[in-house]
Amino acid sequence: MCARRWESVIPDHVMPDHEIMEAQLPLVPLARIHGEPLLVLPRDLYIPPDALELVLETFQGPLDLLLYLIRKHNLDVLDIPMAELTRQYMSYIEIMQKHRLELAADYLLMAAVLIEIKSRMLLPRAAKASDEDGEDPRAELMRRLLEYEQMKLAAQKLNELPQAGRDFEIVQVLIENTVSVRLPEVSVEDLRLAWLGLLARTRLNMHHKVRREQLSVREQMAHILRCLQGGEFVEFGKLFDVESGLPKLVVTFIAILDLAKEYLIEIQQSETLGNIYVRTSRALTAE
Amino acid sequence: MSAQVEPLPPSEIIIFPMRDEPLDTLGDALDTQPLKRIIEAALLTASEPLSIAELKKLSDVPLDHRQIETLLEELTVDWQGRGVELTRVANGWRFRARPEMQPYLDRLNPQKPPRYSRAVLETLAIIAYHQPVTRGDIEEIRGVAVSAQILKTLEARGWVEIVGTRDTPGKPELFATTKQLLDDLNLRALQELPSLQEIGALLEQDIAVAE
Amino acid sequence: MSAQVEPLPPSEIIIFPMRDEPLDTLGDALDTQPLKRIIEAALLTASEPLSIAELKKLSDVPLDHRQIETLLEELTVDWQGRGVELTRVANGWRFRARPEMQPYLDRLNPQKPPRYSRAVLETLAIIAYHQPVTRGDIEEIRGVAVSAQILKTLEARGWVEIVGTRDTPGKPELFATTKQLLDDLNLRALQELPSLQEIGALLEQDIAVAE
Repeated sequence: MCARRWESVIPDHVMPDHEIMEAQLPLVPLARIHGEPLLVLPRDLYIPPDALELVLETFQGPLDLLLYLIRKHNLDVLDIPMAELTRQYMSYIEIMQKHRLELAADYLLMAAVLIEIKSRMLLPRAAKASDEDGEDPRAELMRRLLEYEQMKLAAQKLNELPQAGRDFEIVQVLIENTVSVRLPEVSVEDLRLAWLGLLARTRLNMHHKVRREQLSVREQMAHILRCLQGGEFVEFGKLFDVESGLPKLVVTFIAILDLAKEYLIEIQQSETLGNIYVRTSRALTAE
Repeated sequence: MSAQVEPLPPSEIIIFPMRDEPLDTLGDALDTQPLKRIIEAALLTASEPLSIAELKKLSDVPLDHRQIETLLEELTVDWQGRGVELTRVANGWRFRARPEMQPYLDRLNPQKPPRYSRAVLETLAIIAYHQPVTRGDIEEIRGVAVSAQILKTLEARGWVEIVGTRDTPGKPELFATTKQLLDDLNLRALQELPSLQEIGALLEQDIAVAE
Repeated sequence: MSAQVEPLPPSEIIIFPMRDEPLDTLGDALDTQPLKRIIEAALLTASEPLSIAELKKLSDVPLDHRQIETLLEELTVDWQGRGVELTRVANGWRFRARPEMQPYLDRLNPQKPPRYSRAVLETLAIIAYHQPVTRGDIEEIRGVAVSAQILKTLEARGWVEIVGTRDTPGKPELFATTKQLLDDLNLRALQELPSLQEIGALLEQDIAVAE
């Protein structure tokens, strides 16, 4: 009664892994041998050598091979004729070895298990045995075959579920990043921390005795350089903003002297008591 | 100085009830239409499914679970008869093209995600139905060694993850499936996978007959 | 057994003219509504803009450029007043979120505002406190090379500018901070920056505490 069911599931056994999906469809060639589609499974062990290799390589392991044999020979998974199954299994192992297919140790281990079960079945069963002794030696094998069979079918079912990207597409509409380009923000605190980091690294604090006033001199130095950016001589007096108050005038004067000291500007006076002119050194070098 | 875009009040984006509309037609109920459009835009642009908790963040006023769900149900209806539908999956809600659209969409994008070998699929099935399992458990069921590559393939796809170790010698890692797997299969929960009873019904029958 | 979905004729997906509708209302014109839905689904799922040539592939019957364009114009109108719009770009058509949606969508993916690297911040601090300085000066203080990229970043931001050159071999350029920086830091003058003495004191304190 199991035979019909087994038969209907056979084809996927012989398919290369990547074609499992197609294997489910009727009339899709199981394989191509010399360009000819192979539509039906070989009925017995006589299989064209190329196809055989294909068949043998696609077994997922000894359990898979055993299930195949059970179905192929209409054996009952719950009442396995061990002698017959072991004979079939061993003949496959021989063929695999003959074709120098890589035989995983798992296959040989299973062969040992089969022979062991077979031999235990030959022993007369004790009439009144304990539960353990009385258990069918095939029980464990049956349990494993059924469990594997179930997962094999589950794998097929999973693969049949519609899958994102394969059987349906996910909607994803663009959000343009250009809509708002975010620039990093910097705070005074960031600058303070950056400086702190510098100090910690270089121990600059040992050498720099920078006073608050000096920062305004520095700022004024940059300001003067900006004023001179045209490259033309600018009258000395024009660099001073008379209305900004005495402290600022002093700072400006110190800034001009510092700039001259650092060779950033050139100061010229063509005649005694004549007008003093200032220009950037860059203008000088450009000449 | 910053290029930040000020959030426009929703009323400026979407048609709002007219000013001269009698107030009582609005009643106490919030006008949720602008929010519905915002939720729609969020779901259309999201790269992952959005949960109701996330969707709540889109509202300027606090809304409860039920109100968001009502809007999602309305959206589902709005999209009926279109090529795209709003669906609920494990991680929340998302829009997807209906599977019937696939043959057409395939014409534009012939690239397909990888098809997995039987070894990978069987490993996935064992993890899905027996989780959490160790590599040893999987090998026991399949009857063969499971290569590290197979598990890596499933992990890389985001379908399987390590959820812990078993407290036995060697502390083997325990594998389980992810919500991502359910999302990719458009499912809400593991229970929506084909049931083992369904798959195993015939096998059990066998056992019953044999006994 | 297979998960392949047979392409449904579009008529089964979308409302088709009723059978008893008089034939002449259809006239010679093709009923393009099912195709419109397919195009919509394709545009919503595409990761790149789709050209009219590509969109043509979606139709089972050959259509001309103009017919596709008409459908795209119809779709544009259909999507008016929504959070997402159909737009034409250089290499085709695509849906995108309306800019007004951005503030809402940002709530779902709060992007951390980008930060400048320590190298950039230190360079800026050195220019602010020691201006005018050359790249060489900055390198001396930082103790490492300063890439041109760092200075370009600060110049592009409008925070730093070249104010001259130093009259030494190589004529190195002198960098200073701009008024823009003061504005962006909400300062009236550089003197409002924390004084170096204060900062130094803080550090010595730290060291004292640490020791």
